[in-house]
Amino acid sequence: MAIDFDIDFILGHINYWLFVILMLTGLYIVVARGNLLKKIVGLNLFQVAVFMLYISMGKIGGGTAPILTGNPDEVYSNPLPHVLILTAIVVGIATTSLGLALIVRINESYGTIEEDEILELDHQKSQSEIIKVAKEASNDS
Amino acid sequence: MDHHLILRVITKILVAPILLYGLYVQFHGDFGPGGGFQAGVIFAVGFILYGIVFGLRRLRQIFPDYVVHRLVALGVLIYAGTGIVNMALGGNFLDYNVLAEKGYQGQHWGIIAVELGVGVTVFGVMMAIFYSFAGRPPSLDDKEW
Amino acid sequence: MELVLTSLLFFALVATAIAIALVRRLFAVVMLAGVFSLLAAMLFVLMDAVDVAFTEAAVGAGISTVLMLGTIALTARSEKQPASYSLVPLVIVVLTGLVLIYGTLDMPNFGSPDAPVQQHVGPDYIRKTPEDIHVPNVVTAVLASYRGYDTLGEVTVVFTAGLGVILLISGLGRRPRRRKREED
Amino acid sequence: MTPENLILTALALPLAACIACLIFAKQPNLRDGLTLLVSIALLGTVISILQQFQSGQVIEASWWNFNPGVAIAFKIEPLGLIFALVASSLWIATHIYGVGYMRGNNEKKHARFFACFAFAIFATMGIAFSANLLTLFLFYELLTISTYPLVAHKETPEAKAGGRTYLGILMSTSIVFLLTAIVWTYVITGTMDFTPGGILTGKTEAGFLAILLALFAFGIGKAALMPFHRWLPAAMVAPTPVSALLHAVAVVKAGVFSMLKIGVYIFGIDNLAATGASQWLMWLAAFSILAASLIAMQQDNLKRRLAYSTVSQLSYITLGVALASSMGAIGGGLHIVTHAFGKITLFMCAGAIYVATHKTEISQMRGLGKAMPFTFIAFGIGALSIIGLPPLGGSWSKWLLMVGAADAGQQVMIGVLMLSSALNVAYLLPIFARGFFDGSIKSDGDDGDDGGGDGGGDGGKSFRENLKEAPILCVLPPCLTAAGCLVLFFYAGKIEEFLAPIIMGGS
Amino acid sequence: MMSLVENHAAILVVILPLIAAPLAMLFGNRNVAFLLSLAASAGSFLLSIYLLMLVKDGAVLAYHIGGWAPPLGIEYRVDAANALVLLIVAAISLAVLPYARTSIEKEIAEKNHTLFYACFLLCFTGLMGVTITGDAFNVFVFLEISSLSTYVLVALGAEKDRRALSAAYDYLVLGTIGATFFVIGLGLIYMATGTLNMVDLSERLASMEGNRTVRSAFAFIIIGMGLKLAIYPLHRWLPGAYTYAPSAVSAFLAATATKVAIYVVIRFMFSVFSIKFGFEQDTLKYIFFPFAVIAVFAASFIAVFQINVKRMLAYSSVAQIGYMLLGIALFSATGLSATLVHLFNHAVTKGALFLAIGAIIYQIGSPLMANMSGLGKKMPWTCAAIVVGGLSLIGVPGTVGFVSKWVLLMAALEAGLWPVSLMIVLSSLIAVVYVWKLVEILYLEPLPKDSQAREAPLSLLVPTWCLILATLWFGFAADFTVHVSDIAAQSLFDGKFGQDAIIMGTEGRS
Repeated sequence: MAIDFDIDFILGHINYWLFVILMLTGLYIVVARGNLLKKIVGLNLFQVAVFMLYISMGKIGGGTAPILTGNPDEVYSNPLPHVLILTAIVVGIATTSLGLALIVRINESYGTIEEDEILELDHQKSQSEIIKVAKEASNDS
Repeated sequence: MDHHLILRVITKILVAPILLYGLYVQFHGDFGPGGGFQAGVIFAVGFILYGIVFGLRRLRQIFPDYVVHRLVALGVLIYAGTGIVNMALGGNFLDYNVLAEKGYQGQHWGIIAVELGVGVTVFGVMMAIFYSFAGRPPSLDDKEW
Repeated sequence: MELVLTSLLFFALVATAIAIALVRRLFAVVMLAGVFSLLAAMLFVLMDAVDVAFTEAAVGAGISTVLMLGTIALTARSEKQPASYSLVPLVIVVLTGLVLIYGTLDMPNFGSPDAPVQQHVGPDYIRKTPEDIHVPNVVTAVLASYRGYDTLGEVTVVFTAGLGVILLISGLGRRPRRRKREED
Repeated sequence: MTPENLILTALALPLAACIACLIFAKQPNLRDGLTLLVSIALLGTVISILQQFQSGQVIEASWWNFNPGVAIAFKIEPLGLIFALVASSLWIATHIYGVGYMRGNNEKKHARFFACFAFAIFATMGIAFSANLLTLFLFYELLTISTYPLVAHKETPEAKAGGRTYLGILMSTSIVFLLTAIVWTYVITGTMDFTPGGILTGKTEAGFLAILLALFAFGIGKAALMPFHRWLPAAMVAPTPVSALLHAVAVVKAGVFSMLKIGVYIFGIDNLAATGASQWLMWLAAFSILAASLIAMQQDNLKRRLAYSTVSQLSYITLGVALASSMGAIGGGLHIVTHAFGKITLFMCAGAIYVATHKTEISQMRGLGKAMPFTFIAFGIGALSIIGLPPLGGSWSKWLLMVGAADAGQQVMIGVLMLSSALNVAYLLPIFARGFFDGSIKSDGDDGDDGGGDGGGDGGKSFRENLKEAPILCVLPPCLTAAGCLVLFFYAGKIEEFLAPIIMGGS
Repeated sequence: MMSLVENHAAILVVILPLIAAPLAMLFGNRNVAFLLSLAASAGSFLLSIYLLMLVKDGAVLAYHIGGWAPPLGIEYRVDAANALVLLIVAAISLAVLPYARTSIEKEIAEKNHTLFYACFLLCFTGLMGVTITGDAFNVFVFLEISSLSTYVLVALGAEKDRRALSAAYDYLVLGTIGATFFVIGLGLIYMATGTLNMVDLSERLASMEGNRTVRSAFAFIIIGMGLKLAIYPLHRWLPGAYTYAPSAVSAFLAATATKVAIYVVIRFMFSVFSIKFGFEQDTLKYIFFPFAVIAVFAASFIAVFQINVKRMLAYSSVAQIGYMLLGIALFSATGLSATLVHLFNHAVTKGALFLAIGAIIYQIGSPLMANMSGLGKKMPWTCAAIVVGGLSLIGVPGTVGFVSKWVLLMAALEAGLWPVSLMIVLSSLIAVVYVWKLVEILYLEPLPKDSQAREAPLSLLVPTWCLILATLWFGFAADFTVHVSDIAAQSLFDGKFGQDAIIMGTEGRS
């Protein structure tokens, strides 16, 4: 399917592309940043950008919010994406609060909230387990 | 924050309107924007503000932990219970039409009930989370900010 | 006018997002995140989603900012310099972006009334709400009745999160009298 | 008893023995006595099945539906019945022997040992009576698993290594080749039932048939076809009753029996003959026969030598299938019986020698025959039967195999069989001969006392007194089985007649 | 009362645990919480059996929630495929709960027990809700219920090992990314069609093969769910989560969570998107297939080198997921049936294994293999359970593992894919290695002299053995599971989800 990259198409799609940029920024923060809190911020960013994409689907040019006014000629935007996103926002904040609670606990037991350092500490613990096992094996024989 | 007299006075003035606004949002959701979720948040914000200014201890006296935690559960039960009542009255789960003679009246009752459930749970959860976080010993001082 | 406003908002959003990625001071990050949510809420208003805007402002700029500040108070103030940079995240992000852009190519124009979304289901809600439910706010009607079950799920999610936070960092509250008896 | 119940009984008895062994782990006499009773009862059950079968009844049973049209099913047919008879009768001998060996040798964990033993017999019965490939496979795997603890019984590093090789080879061949072959057969034919005349006839072309046969032949690792024979010598770390069980009764015989059954009832002898799909297998079997014999000659460890001998002898039976002639198949069936009796005698003797003297190497056994005459005479009889000399059972099966080879027009195979017999003579008879004719024991200079079956190995006054026969429970069984070899010579004709129907029907 | 249950069975199966969770919290007493959870699980279990009996011969049930007919409202839709998954989840929950009552005593502080049960129930609710729903967005909502509760449940392992926290956090981040991808995918198909109901979606999508938005949506949904179900390169969170979670949680998750995710993938691939789509077949061929094979081999191989038994089992789970994907990738009704059979069989086996290992950890306090030497003598029943479960992982006949392998092999051979069948059998050899490593340690290593180990209490043994007996029973009497899977696979393959359904309860207003 060929697409005319005319001005209409670009103006009609540029908003999507901008949402994509926002999403990607969020996603990048999540995967590339080592600070646990910042990852959560990144997740929020990512999700909010997705919410924007949803809301933009429901928009009708020249329409108004779907609160009925009684005027029969009024054009309303589609309420369904709004409902979905209301749910999604709540799910998002639920995840965020849980993630933050985990961060607090991690900080208490590891003393850091940097991914690298936590990985290192975990790795040390695994190594010490292996060494312990090896020692026991040599004691046996 | 005992020494911030202005804060304390303003908070006392503010809390009541915040709670009122919360109630408005809770029960006016059918007509304008808002609903149980937003109302629960606003309600919680009112109390949290009170807690921040007057201390967690005083807030906990008004709303002990166990009450807050029970509220969290209660909201979900109100919501799901509405559905169960609908089933008992012969409808499907969450079919509010059976709640009253006319379908739309039933819908009204149903929506009010479930929005209440949402509000109660959200309020409870917000308070519970606030309690949990505020109850932990901080690793940073006020001054370090 | 709307177009100008929207463009400005977009510009601000992108700038904020990039700033969040770059800033290392967590306090600033959280504040910027709050700003981002506020800007997003404004955008939602422009796109007729007033309920969503209301919620996003309350949640994004309000609750999550407060929670994150609380977390910072309990943990650390700034992000450390990472030991090494890897190309993997960039590759993942670029790939995701390509698939997304590819997906946008067949999307209907923004605001187009001919879009499938505006033909099916959505308009039915607007048409039927007055007779079925008699409330003016269609979003509430859909949220609490037509798709009320999703909302029950949503409340359950909130419940789960609350329960999880209690479990992880405080523990279930008990009635004081009983606690005393247990201590004896 | 209804026929269905008979099959059920034959399966349930060893299983019950297994459970009883675990329950009465702490009361050795009760446990071993009970197991003996069960083993006798099992033989009785199998014999009554035989009687019913000979009176012309169709005896079958099926329980769980596994897949539409496929069930865990059992059916009595001559080949399986013979196998079941051999296994159940030799179980009695092995059990008695095992009790003597384990006690005389102060091995540990008797309960686990006898429980696994009984379970292995249960699996063997299942294989013998299986009515389709699925059931066969089920019990085949159960047999592997239940014998693993027996192989690794001593729990020493060598035992564990041996157990690993054992399990590794048997498990991997069965999973990789056998399972694939079975599923493939099912996909091609839509059935898995053993049917006289074969189910693959006309279903697929010769090339595929050869591949399928290869999958089966290598998949049944228990048949120890080279190059998948390594588990057998590796399993020699096991206590000797286990070796006897593995190499004479249950495991290897289950392998070749499955081979025979699949050749006869899945491929169909006529089908194999017509397509020539088994040509390559015949050559491989011939190679196995000779190569294993040659390796056996180089082994100084008695049990290892016997193990390689087994590898060689098993290929006789595979050869019987691969010859694709009716006489070959029947000869193979008969060889299962005769070799079982012969080889179990040899192993029990090896064990008796070990219990009495703790010697494992052949070079150390010079002149032992004078100390243990009963053991060595039994050994001699077993060896002669394996070699195939009349008047012992082994002669008939070898004869039939040669006839089969002639029928199939494979004169070379006759030569192979004869050469192999010569090799048998070369590696088996010297052991026997040295025991009696090769002077006295070097290390002591003394000549041995005469045999007498009192409770031996008590580490008494002098070294000379230790050189007596092993405990009676260790000596009696090999004598019995040696006698069995003799008896078989006279009953071989009956067995042959009995087996004859297996190659009819299909064509 | 009876008619109430019959009419509303489809919704009650989810609502029972959903209501029991807040009730448990409301009462705030751990015994009450336990009884409530048990009652809810038992109720759901019975109801899911009832549902399965209704649909096992190919019928489809629908339930219009809120009295609104789809696509306006949300509907529940039950066919053989999801009824089977419902049964798995409910059965495992019922088996794990009594076990958990004892096992958490040593793993979780007593004050948290009530909330543990509530959280467990929520996880259960979420999984059931995801499985039974016929609405695409509702999948997301219930998926998040189960995910959030899972993060908490995993983090509860922190009292024994702090690595549970970082594992839970990793899972949270990756899980949320997955969920967000899924939401993006949903948004894209919603944009293309304007509806969220699965049946409606499939009707509208059927003619949209060339649409790039739809293709992109497909990619996002598959990757999003792929993260949740730990498709090979996306499996990073799984070993940590399964290893450090409390024993009962590991067992429950290993037996159910990934199974449900696989089900969702199947449902979207076969019922929502049309399998006639070229891009979907390409995905199966070029992405699912190679990654499934890599998963089977690489994960099994890694499992061999683990010193922590739970981690070993976790990697084995990744490998087993590979088998399930392989079944899907074979692109035939038999292959799909193999996947569904394996869903059931692996759930039973892995559940039993994790429970048995949990019983050992309960007694000796360590999940390391080195500390388990010689336990076969001290804990004969527990170790016997491990042996049987291990045999089932290998695929020895007489166990459910064999049934799965059988059907999968048959599918591969029917498709004429020789190399695939060879890979399937070869890979199970690696399972022999890691299972036998454990068996040797349990039985053939000497018991340490100072060992205090005793046989696990009955409350741990009985649930374990219930699952082990199921492993054996369905290994012999496989025709039930195979029959249901065949029906389910065939109807999935023919796209029958949208056929006229029997309406439970009252019919919704449209």
